[in-house]
Amino acid sequence: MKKYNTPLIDQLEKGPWPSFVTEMKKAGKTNEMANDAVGHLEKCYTTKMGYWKHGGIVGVLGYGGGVIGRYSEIGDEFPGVAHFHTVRLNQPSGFFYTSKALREICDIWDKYGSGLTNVHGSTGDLVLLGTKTDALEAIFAEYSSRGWDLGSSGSALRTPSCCVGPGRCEWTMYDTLGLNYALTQEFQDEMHRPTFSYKFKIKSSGCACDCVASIARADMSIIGTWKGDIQIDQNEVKNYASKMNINAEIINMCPTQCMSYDGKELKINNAECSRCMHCIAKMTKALKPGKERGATICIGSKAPIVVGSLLSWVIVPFIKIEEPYTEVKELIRKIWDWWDENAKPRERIGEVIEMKGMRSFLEAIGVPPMPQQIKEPRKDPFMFYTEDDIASYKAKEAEEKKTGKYKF
Amino acid sequence: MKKYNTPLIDQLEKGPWPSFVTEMKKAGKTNEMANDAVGHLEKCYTTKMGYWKHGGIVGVLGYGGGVIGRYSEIGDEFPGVAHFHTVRLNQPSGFFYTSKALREICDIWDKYGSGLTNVHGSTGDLVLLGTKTDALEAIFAEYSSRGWDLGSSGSALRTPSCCVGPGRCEWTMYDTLGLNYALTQEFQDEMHRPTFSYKFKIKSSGCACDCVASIARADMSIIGTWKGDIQIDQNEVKNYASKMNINAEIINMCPTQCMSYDGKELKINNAECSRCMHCIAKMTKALKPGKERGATICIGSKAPIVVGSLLSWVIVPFIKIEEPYTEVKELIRKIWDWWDENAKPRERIGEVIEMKGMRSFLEAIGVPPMPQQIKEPRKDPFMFYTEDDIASYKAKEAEEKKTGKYKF
Amino acid sequence: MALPQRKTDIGPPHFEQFLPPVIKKNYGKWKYHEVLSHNTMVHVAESGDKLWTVRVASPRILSTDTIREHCDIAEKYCGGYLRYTTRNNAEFLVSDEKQLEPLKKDLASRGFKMGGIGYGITNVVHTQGWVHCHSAATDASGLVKAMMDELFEYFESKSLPNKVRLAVACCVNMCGAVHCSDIAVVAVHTKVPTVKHDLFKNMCELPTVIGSCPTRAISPDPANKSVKINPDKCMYCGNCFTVCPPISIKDPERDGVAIVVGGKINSLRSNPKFSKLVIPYISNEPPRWPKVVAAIKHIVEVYAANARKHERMGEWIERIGWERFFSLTGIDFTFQSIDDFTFMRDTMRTASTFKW
Amino acid sequence: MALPQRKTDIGPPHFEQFLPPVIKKNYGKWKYHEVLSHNTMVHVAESGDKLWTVRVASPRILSTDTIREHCDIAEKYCGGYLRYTTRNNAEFLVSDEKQLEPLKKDLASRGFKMGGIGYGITNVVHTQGWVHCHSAATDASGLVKAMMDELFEYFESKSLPNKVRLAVACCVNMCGAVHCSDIAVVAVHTKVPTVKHDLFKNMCELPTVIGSCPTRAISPDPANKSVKINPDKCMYCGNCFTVCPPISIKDPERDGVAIVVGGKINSLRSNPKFSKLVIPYISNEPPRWPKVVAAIKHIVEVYAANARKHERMGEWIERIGWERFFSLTGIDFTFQSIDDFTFMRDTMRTASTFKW
Repeated sequence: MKKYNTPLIDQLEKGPWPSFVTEMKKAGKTNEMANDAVGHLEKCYTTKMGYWKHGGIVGVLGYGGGVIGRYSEIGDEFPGVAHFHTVRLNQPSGFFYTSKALREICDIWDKYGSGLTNVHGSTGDLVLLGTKTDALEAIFAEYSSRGWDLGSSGSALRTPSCCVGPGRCEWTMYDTLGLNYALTQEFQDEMHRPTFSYKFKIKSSGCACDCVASIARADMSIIGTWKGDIQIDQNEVKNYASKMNINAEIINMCPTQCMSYDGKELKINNAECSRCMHCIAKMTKALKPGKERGATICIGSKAPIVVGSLLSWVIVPFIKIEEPYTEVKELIRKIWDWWDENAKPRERIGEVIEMKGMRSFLEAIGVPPMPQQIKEPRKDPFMFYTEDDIASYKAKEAEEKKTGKYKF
Repeated sequence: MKKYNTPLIDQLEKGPWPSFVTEMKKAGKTNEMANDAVGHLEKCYTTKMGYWKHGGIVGVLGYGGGVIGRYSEIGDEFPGVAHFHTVRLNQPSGFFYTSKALREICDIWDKYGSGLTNVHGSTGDLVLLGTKTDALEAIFAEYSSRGWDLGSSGSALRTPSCCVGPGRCEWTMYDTLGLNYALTQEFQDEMHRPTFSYKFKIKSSGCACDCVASIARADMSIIGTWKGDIQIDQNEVKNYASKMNINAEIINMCPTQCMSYDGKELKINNAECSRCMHCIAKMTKALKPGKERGATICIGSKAPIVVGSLLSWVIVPFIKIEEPYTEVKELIRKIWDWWDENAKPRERIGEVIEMKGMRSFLEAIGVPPMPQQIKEPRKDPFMFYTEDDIASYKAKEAEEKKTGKYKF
Repeated sequence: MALPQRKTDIGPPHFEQFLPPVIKKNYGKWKYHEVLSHNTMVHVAESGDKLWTVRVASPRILSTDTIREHCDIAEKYCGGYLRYTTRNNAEFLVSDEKQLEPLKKDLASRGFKMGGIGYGITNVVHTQGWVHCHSAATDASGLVKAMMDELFEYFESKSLPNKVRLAVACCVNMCGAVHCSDIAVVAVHTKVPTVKHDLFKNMCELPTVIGSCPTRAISPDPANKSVKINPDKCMYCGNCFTVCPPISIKDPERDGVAIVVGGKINSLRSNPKFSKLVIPYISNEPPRWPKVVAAIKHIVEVYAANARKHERMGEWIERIGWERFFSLTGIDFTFQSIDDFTFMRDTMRTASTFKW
Repeated sequence: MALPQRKTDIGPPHFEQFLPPVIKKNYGKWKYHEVLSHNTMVHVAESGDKLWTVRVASPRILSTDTIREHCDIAEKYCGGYLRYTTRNNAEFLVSDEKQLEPLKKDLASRGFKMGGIGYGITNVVHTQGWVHCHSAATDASGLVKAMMDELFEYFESKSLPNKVRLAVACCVNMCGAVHCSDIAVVAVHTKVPTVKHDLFKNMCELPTVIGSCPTRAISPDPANKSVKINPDKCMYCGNCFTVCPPISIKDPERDGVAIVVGGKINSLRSNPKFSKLVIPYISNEPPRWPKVVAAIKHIVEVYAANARKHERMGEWIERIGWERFFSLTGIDFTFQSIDDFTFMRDTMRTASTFKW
């Protein structure tokens, strides 16, 4: 094994935070690919440049994704990373594992790959970092025979992910782990055989705390919410009162100012609550969400490329999320159908909605306009009217003439 | 005089609010043009359509604006309004008049026009509504010989206007009437001979109450403001306390929460005050603006055509407004120079700034970037760097290496 | 009679000659003011001098006869001085308190309507409409008259949580600051314009017409030496008609009005705001537009019943949320209220936090 | 040895088999939780069962050796169960309180760092950087290591007014939710890319390359059968490079990083927010990026000293105003912070109300 002199990245082994360089060296002790990755990285630090080429098309038979081809421009100098492909292993919902399963994953990876991983990648997959083209089929056979499948890449449904949900959270408004598993199973074909215009991400969060950041990085964000009154345990409120200033920390920080506390009783005007979770998150023993539970569906978030970042837009203010999740699955298919019909290549769904207009999208998926979908109405009076719109206004006016009562 | 049957618009003579129909009929009693205007309007109400053509080019010798050509499509039917041009008379600052002056204006108008006016038009001019092409030179000779000039129209500096200012307001931070007069006189050529890409409006408001709506409808909005502490008369505060709930109406409505009142003393953390005028406007006897006075200059507002309405953007957070107003005049000329170089036909300055970027505009007029110009910084990290920018960052870093102290 | 000698570029008369003596004396030295009633306020100077203002409604379209009547009154009570306001009211100024009641009595006896000061509804900013504008899709003066007759009590005596600034625009060109009003009526077209191809080439410039379209709906039509308009992109703004007369957009049965709410100009408490679209279409119903008037009155009443003192319409709506505005007013929420023009990114909701 | 039989489209294993018994029993029936320290929290089920979580720092890049060490620990104290978090920490779960202290002692003795729970700084969301990405303009893991070494006390023990979520993106593609972080580092290019015209026509699709540019800076170059890039419009985003390898944008001396602040994901109190640009450029200084680290620490300290309890970075800044953020931190305000991209209309100030 070649021994690289790495004075620059060695400096990243000092300090209290666990060092990725140490991890790379650890793997590099027995693994040539990992060892060359160490030398390769030192070279990047020396020249202040990366040396990875654009990914080529590599993969396993019958799949169009799940493996990211990666080659070095300086493979001659570092043959262990001449090929250094990424394998995305579809993580279990909520990132729960047994040691037995993890050891099995590690053993296979040591056999065929660099011994380096990302636990986990940005999308959620367990990322196996660095292997060669001719090992891919063996890797896939080994993993899939033991119950592990590849995640997704390219213009496909990307590996869905979710928050810990009912596994360990009192605020989850639906079974995020269950939904995530069900959607992943339902859409295996859309994940593994890229036929979309571009990537599509689904992330499921159990409440507005949004621990998987779905509102910012999912084409479809499924965020738990509720209807009905927040459940209050007034005795626990009193316990909190002994250790916190409820008026300063809760009442005055309520964005809708729908709460009051007189030292005896906490009152909530639930009709004006926007369910932001602040009071519940800070008084978790005293307050619980309302009893009618479901999710808000938002569409379209993405990072800045191409024309700027987007946050997801509220489309369906409330939907029940219950097994077998038929309603959500049907909605997803309708969304994809409209996207497929309207997108140019490499257009995310948010970008297409911007181009074609929200109305076209909502009508296609059968969702009516609702003020919950907007922060505020349009400013400029430039708007489309269909013939049907005008006909319905005229019909309403005719009706009003009869009844003598206006409907605005 | 033809007598028109006007059953529809007659209904607009009923009710408590003064009736423009009554005014039109009043003028129409003795004036054929006004009489035909009444019949013409009844026809509009009958058919639910207007009949005015696009304005043709009419005016007075040597001027390119000040008169709006107006012709009816149905002049045969209503010969009195076949020509029905508008003459814009430049109003005095603040709309102050003597009865003598007004009577003179009326007498000339009765002699040559319809006897109908708008007191005043949207831009501020005293609008004389309806005359014929061959009367224009006589009208101009009569008015100008008595000290009245035409206002502006077309792609020119539009007639500047201002709030009542020091004439009758304790909050005005500069002499709006004086500035407005001085700018109008300074830029007579730019008003009367349209050479701009499109219209340019200047409106001067003495404070953030903005009684001339400059922030919404002026390419250049000059809004009075101050530096230094709000002046408090604590005795008057006590008087207010006896008739209003100061905490509810003042303290809790302060947008920066920089005030407090304990029943005895009103305290203001002036460093955090944004000078919104709420407290001053509601406690006018007790509170007065600070002593260093001037204006904020904002640029670019306009109505929705073409690509949506704009409010004016803060460009110069603070400028002294003092006779002979040299600094403001020079700034205006620099703004026009940049606009002239960069605008396409019919592009308002706000639209050009949007196209070319704020930096190009600010650099051209010699104003540095300041956080007061923005509500928040950019979101997407897509930005221009000049060679000079990079050189200056590098120089700063070199300096930091020497001093061992970072400057962010 | 020979015409007098014309003078050019003299500008307006200097305002100073029109200022009453009390103003000249106390120019820039006002100390405070008080609203005494819906029609009267007093300004007090540092010198102790006082100036009473009585505000009088105006239909903006004035005959010279009425202006002369203003002059008669000004001469009788105000030393011949008077002024008008940005929102087109007349103001009579007296420095001698003894003149105040006689002035008001005289105004009342002549039928002048006093009011518009303080937390109510003052005169309506508006455009020319059918009276004098070529691009009007409705009449503005008629709408104003119908609205103010109905809302007159708020002008004369009845108070609201804060001012309610009304405006009427007879097309989307929106002369005046219509787009930042508490409630504004704006006339709209609803059909794609037609083009008289035979007249186009002599009367219109192709690049100007194409450039006039905010949504890029207009493209060249070389066969007709004219332009064609893509109906999927046209939002009926009428700007092409403004630059090219052979393009026609008027349609009596389809033109109508929309209602926008929640705008403001001043910076008190909150920043200036644009008005937002809440009712996309009401048929044009001259002479008194009963549904438009009823809608505005309804919105004012819901605001009056729900807003806190000092809250402007837009501030109240932003506090309670637009979804609550729609539920409180019972106004139908339509696709037209969803911005698909320049502000979509900033107006769609990007959080699961809203009210049911 | 023969390979086992491959299976396709089986999806991931069902999560249920990986849930510890206490979770299976109390699935969806949690009552409340309490943060016990920066490294431990307890969840209490309606049944009365308790589940303690100990969070352990991870560099995200893990060797299989380290994963096996995680397994050793899980087997010793947690019945063989463990999980990882969205922000890449490892979590050890115990249902028997007696196991808690021995677990933590063992973790500490092995050098694992515990923390990241509650109002401090947890692990950093980041991208691949030079370690594994073709479009990286810096190394992400190295920046994270340098930052977290300096901010380690906020992970382990020291509290802040609320969480501070950090992120690092090695280019503006920003994998992960970097654009909504309290503080994020994003690597930027600063020069117009060059095009290898001879390779273009074989490797790139003209419409794709032209369409890849957010500012329409790319146009065809027919003479070279390639494209040209307008330097006045190019914002160096590198998206053209992503779709067309013969376009080159890397430049070791000119590539650098920018710092954005004030974003958030959750809806607590205020809506999710994008992070905003405050420092446009710092030179790339591997291996420890001292100025970047100092800038972040400085911003955290100013936030800690000024924000109210529960206020996230962006909420604090919006309360005091961005002009005050710049004056409190002493950060230079540059042209780069003024949006001249898609949000200019909504980010310019449209009122004379601001702070000096």
